[in-house]
Amino acid sequence: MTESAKAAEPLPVMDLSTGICGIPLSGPVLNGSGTFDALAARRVFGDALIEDFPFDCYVSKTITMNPRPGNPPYRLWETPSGMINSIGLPGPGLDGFLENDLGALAEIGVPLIVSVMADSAEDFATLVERVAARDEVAGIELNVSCPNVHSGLIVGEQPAETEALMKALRPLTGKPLIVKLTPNVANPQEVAVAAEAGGADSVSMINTIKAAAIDPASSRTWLGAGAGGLSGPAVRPIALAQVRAVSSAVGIPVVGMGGISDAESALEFILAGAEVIAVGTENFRNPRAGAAVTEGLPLALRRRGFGSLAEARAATIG
Amino acid sequence: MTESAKAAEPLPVMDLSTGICGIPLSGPVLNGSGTFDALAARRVFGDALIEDFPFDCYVSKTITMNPRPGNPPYRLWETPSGMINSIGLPGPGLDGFLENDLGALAEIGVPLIVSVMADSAEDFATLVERVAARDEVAGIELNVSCPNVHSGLIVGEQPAETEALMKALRPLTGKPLIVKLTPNVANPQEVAVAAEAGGADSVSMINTIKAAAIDPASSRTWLGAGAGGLSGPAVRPIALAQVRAVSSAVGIPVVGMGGISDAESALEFILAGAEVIAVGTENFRNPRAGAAVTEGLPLALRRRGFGSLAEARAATIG
Amino acid sequence: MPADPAATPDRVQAPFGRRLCEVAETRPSGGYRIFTLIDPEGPAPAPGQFFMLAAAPDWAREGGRPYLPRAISHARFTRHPGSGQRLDFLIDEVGPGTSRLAEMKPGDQCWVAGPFGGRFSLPRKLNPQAAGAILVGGGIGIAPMAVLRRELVDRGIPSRSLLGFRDQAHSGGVEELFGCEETRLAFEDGSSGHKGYVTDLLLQLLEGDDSASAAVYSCGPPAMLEAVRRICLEREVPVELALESPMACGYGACFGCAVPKADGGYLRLCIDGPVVRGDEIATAMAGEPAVD
Amino acid sequence: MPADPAATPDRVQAPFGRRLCEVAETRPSGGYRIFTLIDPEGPAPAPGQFFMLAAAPDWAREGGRPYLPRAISHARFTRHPGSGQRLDFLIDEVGPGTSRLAEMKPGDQCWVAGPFGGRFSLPRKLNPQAAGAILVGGGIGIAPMAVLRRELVDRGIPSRSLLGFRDQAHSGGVEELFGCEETRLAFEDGSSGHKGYVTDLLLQLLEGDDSASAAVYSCGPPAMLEAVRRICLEREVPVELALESPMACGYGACFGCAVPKADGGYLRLCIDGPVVRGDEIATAMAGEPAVD
Ligand SMILES: Cc1cc2nc3c(=O)[nH]c(=O)nc-3n(C[C@H](O)[C@H](O)[C@H](O)COP(=O)(O)OP(=O)(O)OC[C@H]3O[C@@H](n4cnc5c(N)ncnc54)[C@H](O)[C@@H]3O)c2cc1C
Ligand SMILES: Cc1cc2nc3c(=O)[nH]c(=O)nc-3n(C[C@H](O)[C@H](O)[C@H](O)COP(=O)(O)OP(=O)(O)OC[C@H]3O[C@@H](n4cnc5c(N)ncnc54)[C@H](O)[C@@H]3O)c2cc1C
Ligand SMILES: Cc1cc2nc3c(=O)[nH]c(=O)nc-3n(C[C@H](O)[C@H](O)[C@H](O)COP(=O)(O)O)c2cc1C
Ligand SMILES: Cc1cc2nc3c(=O)[nH]c(=O)nc-3n(C[C@H](O)[C@H](O)[C@H](O)COP(=O)(O)O)c2cc1C
Ligand code: FES
Ligand code: FES
Repeated sequence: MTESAKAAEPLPVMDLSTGICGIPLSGPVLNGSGTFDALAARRVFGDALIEDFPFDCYVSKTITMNPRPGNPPYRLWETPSGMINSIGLPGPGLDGFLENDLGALAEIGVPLIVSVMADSAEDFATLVERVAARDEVAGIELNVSCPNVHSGLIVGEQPAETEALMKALRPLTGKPLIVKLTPNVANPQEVAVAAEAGGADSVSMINTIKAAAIDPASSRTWLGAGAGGLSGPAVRPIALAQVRAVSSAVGIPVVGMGGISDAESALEFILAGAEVIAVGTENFRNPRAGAAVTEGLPLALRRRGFGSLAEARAATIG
Repeated sequence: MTESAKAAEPLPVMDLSTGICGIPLSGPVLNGSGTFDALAARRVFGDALIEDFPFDCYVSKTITMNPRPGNPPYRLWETPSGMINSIGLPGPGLDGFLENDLGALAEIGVPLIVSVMADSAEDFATLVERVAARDEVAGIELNVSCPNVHSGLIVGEQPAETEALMKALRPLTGKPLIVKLTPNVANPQEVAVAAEAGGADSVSMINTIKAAAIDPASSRTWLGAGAGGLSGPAVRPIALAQVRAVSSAVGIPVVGMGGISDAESALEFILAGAEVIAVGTENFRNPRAGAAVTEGLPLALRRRGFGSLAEARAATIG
Repeated sequence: MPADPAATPDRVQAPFGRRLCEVAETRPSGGYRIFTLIDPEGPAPAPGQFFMLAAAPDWAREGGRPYLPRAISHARFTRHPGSGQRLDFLIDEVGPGTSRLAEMKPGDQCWVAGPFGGRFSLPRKLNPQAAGAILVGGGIGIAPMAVLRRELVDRGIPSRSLLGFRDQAHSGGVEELFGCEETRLAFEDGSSGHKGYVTDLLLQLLEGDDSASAAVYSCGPPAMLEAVRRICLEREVPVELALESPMACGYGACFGCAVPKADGGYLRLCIDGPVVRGDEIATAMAGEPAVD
Repeated sequence: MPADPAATPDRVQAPFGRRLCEVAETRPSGGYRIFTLIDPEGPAPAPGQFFMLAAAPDWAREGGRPYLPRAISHARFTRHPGSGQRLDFLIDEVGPGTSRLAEMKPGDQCWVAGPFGGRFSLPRKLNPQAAGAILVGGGIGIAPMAVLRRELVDRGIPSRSLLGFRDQAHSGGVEELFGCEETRLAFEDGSSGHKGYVTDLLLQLLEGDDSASAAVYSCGPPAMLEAVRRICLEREVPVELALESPMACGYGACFGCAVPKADGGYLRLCIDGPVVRGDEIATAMAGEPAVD
């Protein structure tokens, strides 16, 4: 801030193009699943959204087999430098998504990753097969970590189950499979290693951290679902530690997220070992947050003495 | 804030006296272990510290068998609404503590709880026996959760080991044993239940959450020890969820902490199921933070319609 | 001014992103605060729409909140040949976000995203029989009512405004936004106007009038809205309510602003509302303490 | 004024807790910022001591930082019969905390805790042979040097001040704190005074003088302090350095401010320092990037 006031630096021009699991990307900025509904945003902002789409790759909200209403209100609570949500994966279900949403999402023009979650390995398999069969889809993210849904599976907490699930799903598609890890374990790297062993192409992290809030008026729990997940800058130091631990334990690339609010914090995730990054909660504060990260990256890289993303990746703190 | 501006409320008079594991306390406010060095503070502030001691019960920094220098610098990093530390339990060791510090701490005049940590069950036993033998000591806190020390034991992560350790230590003293739980597990209530089964009188929580920081200048890890633990208001929503989960799973009282910064947030922990609370990081911002919490509690209780601490405890969100 | 009510689009689209606007004026009013932003870029918002606001450059206060922007309805939109487009807001300080907004001074900057959400229907669209509109505002909820009334005046559609307040310390904006034109006031504490609830006034009107030609619009605290909703549903009077719910984004991104629908499931208040038909929702009090 | 140097206590005790002080004045100076707090309660701090400061009521800025208070040395302490005790501070804006402090305006409030830490020894205590003192300040580190120089002047102890700066944009406070009295300046960019490091000036002095009667005091960036330390240790010149290290509390509570001791282990800079003897520590650059 003061630095830039003392001597305004001209923006360096830099090619940020990159990729994840073989999907070529114009830059390293994804959205966190469930933090940007591109179809709603198009209704609100019109075609300006498409002309100036803020992400290099779009990740859908997590899709489930059947339509879900989501959790009862309240679903949101603001916390110091963060927020808790207990959304509970509302959505149209697989059929509704494939019929009504996927085509419209493809109009955006960036690679699409579809996030899926299920209560059973069978349903996971159906989701993966049917989603992967669609040409619009570049990759699939397996959400085994939502703190707001009580699924039968606790895959995300258990390395062995994660590996077994991956082994079951891996043969179903040649498209990249990204496993979204839960931060609510002692050692996320154990789960990541298992995911890799089972055939995952990448892991993404962190999902939200279990959290609670109390209604100031009633002194009961504030969230309709009783508890939720914390996100935003408050969790960034935890996310950085986990990204670092996981990226040094696995060979597959890591999609890093958790409290990224600007180019500096995005770059921290690259330094911690992430291949690409995702913007989540910051989208709520600024609909163009993803684009703002991209715009700030060249300067953020140069301030740390890097001429490219690759140079920053090579300098990971290890 | 505005409320009080609109109509300044007179401070209600309220008896806050309470207790933990049979230790009578003038109020519910402890300090988090390692966040207030009463001997250093006395050097800095003089006898005013004793006359106006900010806590109803004093918890020592964690004591180890042998003297420890602690971790190399840097040991601190500020984060959004919080901080990371990697202090690494510097201290005089058991002998030094018993000889030089304990007597001086007893002069404070509030009940003393001594926090201990060891690499082995044998050392834990020695620490408990020798500390408990001293009349100055009202209770012992077993720190099985420090993220900044690589001990051979990972007791705090594993219910079975926690129970076994407690069973070994329980016969050594009749004084209260409080187990400080780690938040870095999927289900802290499993460890708490095991601690209770092993004979613990209480659990305290949360300790800090594993976190990392990157040096803005060198792009290497900032903390000398490589990683550290997050504390402060940023972690409060996580702490509240864990206190709630644990207090509904065990019958023994919970000492609640994690980001308490004022009377309102202290009361939230009571509502989440804590019997008493501890102030940690906020002490660094305000040396009298503990007293400020005590002073604010009557008004905070009344605003929520409670006439006493006991009424608030009875209203836990469950 | 669009002539055909049916041709009125249900929402005005927002510029993509957020923009910095300058605070032109601020002043206290009956326990609330009014402030004016200069918004050179934005389109004219429609009645019922709202904005997501966050004071800049530093939104957070001691304690790390506010962090998310706050949903605030505009209370007036004006174009001045010299000073550009002005947006007025009416604020009740109930927590860190509204207090921080109320603290802004002329010359300060504020992040603005929006206008978001859909608009109130015109009376004829809500009720083809409508002779005019009945506007029922409570507390801070008089802001969107004021915007709607102004549009109705401009279109030459008759309306009556019923405004209810807890007490004088929660009664800002009446003169500034409604002028000296006929409005009927109710104060719960009896300090002025009718002593009691604004719904008493609504009941009087609906009993005197032919309910069949009424079109009711309302905004205010959840309990008031629920009372208005029930009164209207019982009498089969078409009613539109502008609701509140906690919002993180305001543009459909977070799914946080859920309000239970009459036929099950939830709507996203920020894009499916904030204006909803009375029969569309299960309750206007979804905002009540969750029982756990 | 205590007459006997040996009787000077090593620290002035701080009032317990923190207190709100008003900002009386602020102004820019050579790329830095000087501000003045009125501190009615606090004791007169000794040279080398520091305070923990946090702007009030809202310390945090966008992004949730600053959160912890910041350690700042006082640059001057004065008692005015009318306006009470005044503390001056010199600030270099290097991040959110220092920027937030530099942003304060007259009339604003600031949380103050302290004075913390120990003081510089008087020259005769540091070196019984001392004829006077050599003060070596660098950048923002001239602040505690100014306080020490003033005490020495008051006690009639001769001193010479050598002040080094990177460039004109990092050279505030010289005139305000050192007046027009003889000080020798060095600028790395050669824009004024000696072109080069302030340690060049120190070497000149120590070569000209009898090193045996020197007592050196220094405060500045780590690399400069380490150079001063080595120069003095090599020549067996007693030296005291005021160091920096990240601090959360300032009063010994957090154990965060570790500085490696010469004989192993760490000292807590806030209570064992911030003034340390050159031979007491392993390096003045513990602040360097941790290699992992
Ligand atoms: C579409 C819309 C338009 C609005 N227009 C205005 C306006 O014109 N003027 C105005 O002053 N306010 C308006 N509000 C309300 C305003 O957004 C909230 O009062 C504000 O978000 C509260 O933020 P805070 O930080 O001040 O208080 P918080 O601390 O966030 O809230 C204070 C207390 O109010 C309760 N609460 C908070 N948010 C809600 C909620 N959404 N529903 C129910 N209870 C809640 C909680 O008990 C909370 O502790 C509007 C809200 C919406 C959704
Ligand atoms: C006893 C003492 C007295 C001080 N007196 C003054 C004074 O009079 N005037 C003044 O302007 N400053 C003084 N400082 C330094 C001041 O406290 C730090 O510059 C300040 O804490 C930085 O906070 P920030 O939020 O502005 O920047 P931060 O973002 O906290 O720091 C900016 C960058 O500087 C580096 N850094 C931060 N803290 C330290 C540190 N302690 N050591 C080494 N590198 C660090 C990091 O790379 C960091 O990213 C003093 C420090 C101490 C310990
Ligand atoms: C409101 C909200 C909804 C979310 N929904 C999903 C989801 O459907 N699937 C998923 O994998 N993650 C979901 N997440 C998690 C985010 O994708 C992301 O992992 C997390 O919020 C951390 O990043 P952030 O701090 O940048 O938000 C959601 C997060 C939020 C805040
Ligand atoms: C600097 C620092 C040192 C700490 N040292 C210890 C310790 O020695 N033993 C221990 O059990 N907990 C230690 N803790 C953890 C605290 O006691 C507390 O559990 C944690 O900080 C959460 O509370 P807070 O957010 O209020 O600080 C330390 C925390 C901090 C910040
Ligand atoms: S406020 Fe985010 S979806 Fe409505
Ligand atoms: S700054 Fe906390 S112990 Fe020194």
